Amino acid sequence: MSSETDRSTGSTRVLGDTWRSVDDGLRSVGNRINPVFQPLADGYNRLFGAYFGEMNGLQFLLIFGSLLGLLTAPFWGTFSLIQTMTIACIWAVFAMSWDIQSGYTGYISFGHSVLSGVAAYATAMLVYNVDPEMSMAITIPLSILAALAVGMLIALPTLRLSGPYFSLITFVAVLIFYRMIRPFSEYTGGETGIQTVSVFTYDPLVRYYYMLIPMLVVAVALTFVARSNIGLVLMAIRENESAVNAAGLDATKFKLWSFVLSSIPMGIGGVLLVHYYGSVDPTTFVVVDNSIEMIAMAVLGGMSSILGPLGGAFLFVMLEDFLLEGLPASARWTILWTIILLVLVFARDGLFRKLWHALERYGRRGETR
Amino acid sequence: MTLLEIDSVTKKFGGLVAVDDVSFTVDRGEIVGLIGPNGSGKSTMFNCIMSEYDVTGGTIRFGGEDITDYRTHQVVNNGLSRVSQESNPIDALPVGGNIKLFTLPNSVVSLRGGASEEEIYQYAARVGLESELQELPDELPHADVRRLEVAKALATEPELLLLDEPFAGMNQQEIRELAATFEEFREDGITMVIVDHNMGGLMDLVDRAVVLDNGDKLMEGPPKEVTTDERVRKAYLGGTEVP
Amino acid sequence: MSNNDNKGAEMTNAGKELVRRRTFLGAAGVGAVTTTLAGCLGGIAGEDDDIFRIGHLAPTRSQMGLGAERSIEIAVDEVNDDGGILDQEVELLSENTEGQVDEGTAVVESLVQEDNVDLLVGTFVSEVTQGVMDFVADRNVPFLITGSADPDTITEFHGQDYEQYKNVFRTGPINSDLQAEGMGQYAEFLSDEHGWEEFAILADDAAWTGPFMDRLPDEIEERGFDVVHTDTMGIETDDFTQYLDDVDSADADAVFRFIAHADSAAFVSTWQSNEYPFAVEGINVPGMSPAFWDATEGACLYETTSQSGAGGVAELTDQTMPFVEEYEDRHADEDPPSKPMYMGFNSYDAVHFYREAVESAGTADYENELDGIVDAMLSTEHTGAAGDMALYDEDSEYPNDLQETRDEDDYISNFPMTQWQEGGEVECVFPETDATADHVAPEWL
Amino acid sequence: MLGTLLSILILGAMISAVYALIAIGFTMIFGVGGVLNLAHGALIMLGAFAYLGLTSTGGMLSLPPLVGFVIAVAVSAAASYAMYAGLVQFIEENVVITFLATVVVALLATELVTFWFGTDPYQLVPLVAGSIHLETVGTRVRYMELLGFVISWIAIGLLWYYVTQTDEGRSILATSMSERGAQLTGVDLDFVKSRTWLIAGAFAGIAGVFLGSLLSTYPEMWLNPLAIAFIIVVIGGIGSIKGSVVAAYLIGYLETVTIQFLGSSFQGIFSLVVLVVVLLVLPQGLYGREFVHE
Repeated sequence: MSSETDRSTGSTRVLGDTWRSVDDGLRSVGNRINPVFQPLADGYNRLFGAYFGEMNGLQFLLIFGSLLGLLTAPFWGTFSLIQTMTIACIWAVFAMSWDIQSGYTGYISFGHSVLSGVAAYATAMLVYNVDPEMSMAITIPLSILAALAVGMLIALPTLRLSGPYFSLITFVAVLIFYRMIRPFSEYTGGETGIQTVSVFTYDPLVRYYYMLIPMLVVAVALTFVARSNIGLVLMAIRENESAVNAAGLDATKFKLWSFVLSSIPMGIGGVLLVHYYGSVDPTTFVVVDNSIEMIAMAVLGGMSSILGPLGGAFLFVMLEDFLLEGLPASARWTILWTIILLVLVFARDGLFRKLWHALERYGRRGETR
Repeated sequence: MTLLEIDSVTKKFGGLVAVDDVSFTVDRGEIVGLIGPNGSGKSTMFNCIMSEYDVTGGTIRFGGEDITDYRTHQVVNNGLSRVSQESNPIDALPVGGNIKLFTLPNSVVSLRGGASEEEIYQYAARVGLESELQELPDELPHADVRRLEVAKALATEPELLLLDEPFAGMNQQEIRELAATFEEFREDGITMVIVDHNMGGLMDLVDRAVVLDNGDKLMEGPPKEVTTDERVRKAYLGGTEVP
Repeated sequence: MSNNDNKGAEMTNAGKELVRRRTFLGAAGVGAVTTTLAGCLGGIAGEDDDIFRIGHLAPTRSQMGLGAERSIEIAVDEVNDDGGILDQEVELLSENTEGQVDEGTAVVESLVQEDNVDLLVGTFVSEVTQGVMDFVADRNVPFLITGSADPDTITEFHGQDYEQYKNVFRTGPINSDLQAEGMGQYAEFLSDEHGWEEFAILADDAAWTGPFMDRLPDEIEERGFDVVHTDTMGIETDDFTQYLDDVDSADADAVFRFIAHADSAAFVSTWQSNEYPFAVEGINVPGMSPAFWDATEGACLYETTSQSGAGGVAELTDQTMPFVEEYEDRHADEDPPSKPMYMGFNSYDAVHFYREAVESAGTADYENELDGIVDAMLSTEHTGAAGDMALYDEDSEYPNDLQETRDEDDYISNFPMTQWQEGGEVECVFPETDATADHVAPEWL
Repeated sequence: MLGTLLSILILGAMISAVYALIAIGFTMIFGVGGVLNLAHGALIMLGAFAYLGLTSTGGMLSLPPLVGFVIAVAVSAAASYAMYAGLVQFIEENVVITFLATVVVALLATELVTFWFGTDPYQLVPLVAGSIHLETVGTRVRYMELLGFVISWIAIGLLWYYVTQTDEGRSILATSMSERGAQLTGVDLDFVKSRTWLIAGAFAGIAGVFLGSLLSTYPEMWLNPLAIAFIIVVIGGIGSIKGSVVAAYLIGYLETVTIQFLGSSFQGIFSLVVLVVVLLVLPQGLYGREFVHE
């Protein structure tokens, strides 16, 4: 350990120089690419800038390049990449939904897997207990509504609690939900769950788009909200809740609203997940690990930025199921958690926010601006 | 015409009585000083008016309306705003954004409401911050941060402004400028209550002063009367502060 | 002490490389795009080369799963040494399900759709098994269950729609309904041996123990003994004193406990250090591990569990010992388990069983000749390492499920009982035809 | 019936003392630093596995249990201190980040232990073997349980003496009342925090060895105790040592009674419901204001 530290201090200067030359190199590349896309970015900014924020050419390239990549993935990706990305889409929905509530308001919820779990269980239990032939046109809205209702049930009593208590009680909400599944196994299927839910499709190509499209819709909708006054107020609640009240804004109402904004897409994600697997069970859908993974994804990408958690989710799932796939499970998770810890300590704004700001820097012309 | 009426307000913390049966009124257009030594209950009184604390007893009326049980944001939307002792801007937002937050409508579906850039410029201009709109709060000098607090309060379009130690930490020059700003506010029709434990500078500005000591109202009257009053002198001398 | 690194993983990855390099549309896509329009994805097997691929599914972080993975490697090597399956070389793709539905589903999909496996073997946890059933049934890939014993896996699927699930078989272990009957017979044996007549039952509050809770009391009582106490133990339970006190106050001679979660070590150590005056019998999944003696510091002395393969200590058939010895040779100095464990026996047997079946059917082309394969499966009789194997047919109560074997006393013999005895030895104690030692009552009784 | 009640009383008393130990460590760290330390659970596991590695008869060292116990406690205490000195003190100004970092550390530790020891459970060599059969009550008490009870109470007693009777300890208490106030009166905050993390770690180590012996030892063994510690701490009032002890017994008995009378499938639910009720009616917990002076 110590020798490593010595070496790193000894080489700090060298590293600094290397970094500076890399930085310069990137800047010159950025300066060359940025103008190419700047006209497109300008066009975008004129049309949508007011609603989603403005961007420079490089940022435009990142966003629309990624979008293009996502939409065309089946034409260039391998099978397992697509499979991984399909799952990543669902997790991205969760991470973004978590973010609009916890990331923005700073009230860290450990209970979001309850919301997706409730939606999934609502679908499965309707099919299992009420009518096996019930149409998705009925089960899907009802399930999202169930997530919303439970979201309110959690939010109403807890949001007046201060931060740590809020986190603890949302954590407890997961435990309660998890532990209630067993005593009521007649309806919930107990720990083996319910397998009678239909899947959207087994065709991996079609299924990919089934997950991708709702994810993009959620991303656009939440970005739109986050870039509006609502996002501003939610962020202000995190920074200084009493200032929000002093501004004549009902912080409690806004916190509650953030739960609404979060519960609905969580419900959508839960429905996607249940029709992905065609089954529910407590370990896949409810356990607190799921909530923690959502948080990890948001942290990785950058909390309170919506698109950060989206990127974080893809990075996280990609690392877990694709890039580190060959490693034994505990080594894989060790690496993943180490990365998350490093991001928390050294890049707490998240990797994608860092990237975003870097693109902004590299897009600028030399020292002149 | 009475704008704010404090009627027998009492606030206890456990066994400690911070404000004890205090009554006074503020008329429309007035500037009232709320003075007293440290710990005399001035800030507690402000907190009670703004509903940061629930009162233990008594009533607070504003424009004839009983606002005692209102929550903070309701009090604000009723036309009361407060500049608190500590500056607490949101560091992630520039000055303009900090002001904008205070102009937003209290509605969860209003996505694009709030003041226009022009209006925000105006609020900033009234306290002399118009050229710092893009700055982040932690890059500003102390006096500008205090000005930002005033601009924020102003942005809620208050009828009555509660100013808690607005001059704290400022030099003479800055105090004079800020006092002039307050005079302008008065001309714009804003009523003000100013808390300060330092009587000196305040007395030129206020029409009337209410003196608190140890949670009790000691007296009220025009500045000249207050500064010469024996009880007031004793309260200050008995405490740690000298006027 | 890591139990993760092993040759199997390397082999698996090398095998996969071949297929994985193709892009998504290249591998599944041409089929996918065209058949998307038709609304269902047709098969993509059969297009491939001369390699017979087997996908194995197990939670390989646990000893049970690792033992199974090592065991099927042995089976595949043996088959390859003997000319492969239908003259095709066999390649094993071993995947870790983590015992979780999400992992299980993901690996099954890529095995079927990307790697085009010709056979699936494994799954230990019932949720995982049932979670992948619909997909596997949809794709018609033959699937041999070797780990989970829940009868619902057959009755709730094949029982409802045989045609849909006919490609799914369980070649081991016998399902828990049958295991419950075997346990009743074991009670009779205990009574003969020690004169015990009053039994208690404690079970995990979990689906897999359902058949025991439902059937075992009747099995015991119709043999003329008493069930003096039954209770379920919460899955969150970690302190067993109360449960054991209750058994004690009911004056039971022995308790049948059915326990699979990690805290079973605490159960046995509480029992042993308090010297409760009754024997501990039944099923203890962690107790099947050869390392359980060390892990419990010997507290498991006298406890029993039933398991396919009898822990590899008894010569159940002439296949048993060669397999166990091969396993021990290969993994002598490696991480536990030092013996195959029950899923290992079943996964090993599954490969040989399937080979025998398809060779008699003359085809492994499940795309076009599934019925032929199913018929061959149902008529195959095979001597495996864990016992003689044959499957129930379509019209029986448990279609496609492994039949129990019975000895001359009519005792079910392919789910034998083992006991931890003095010095940390595992001995097979029941049925007597296979026993390697007498059942020993705790010395404090 | 009387026997059942007595056995509930006895069994509940034993294990609750150990849970109190966990809760106290958790609550002290929150008290002095405002840190919700979710890695506290990992220290329990660490204590148990350190003891396992040092004393297991099949292991390399096979130290005498008592020696192993002392070293295991020291290891937990050191790890706890390292957590503070190596990580928490650099990020503690941001509550959310710290909170999340401790979660990640806990998960990381679990994976590392899994990597070395696997997921299967171990049983520890008991410090003292054997048990007492209380025939009239109809239960048995293992000497280990008795020892756990005694040692836990000794530890709690020593802590109580330390924070109320010694200057050093009083500075911890003062800090948990008001960090600013303590600083003004010349308390060395860094010292106080290091000391608190050390004590909390040692307590977790003790609890780990006893839980690992009485229950079982596996990488995720800390999840339930931590959840119980949460409940205890919230009911007792975050930051209150007295609250933790009282709530530990409350929850301990509640759990025992639930299993006895409602059956095991409701285990763990009833205490959660009580927790929710307490939070809604009494958000500060039973003794939450003990240290708070308005």
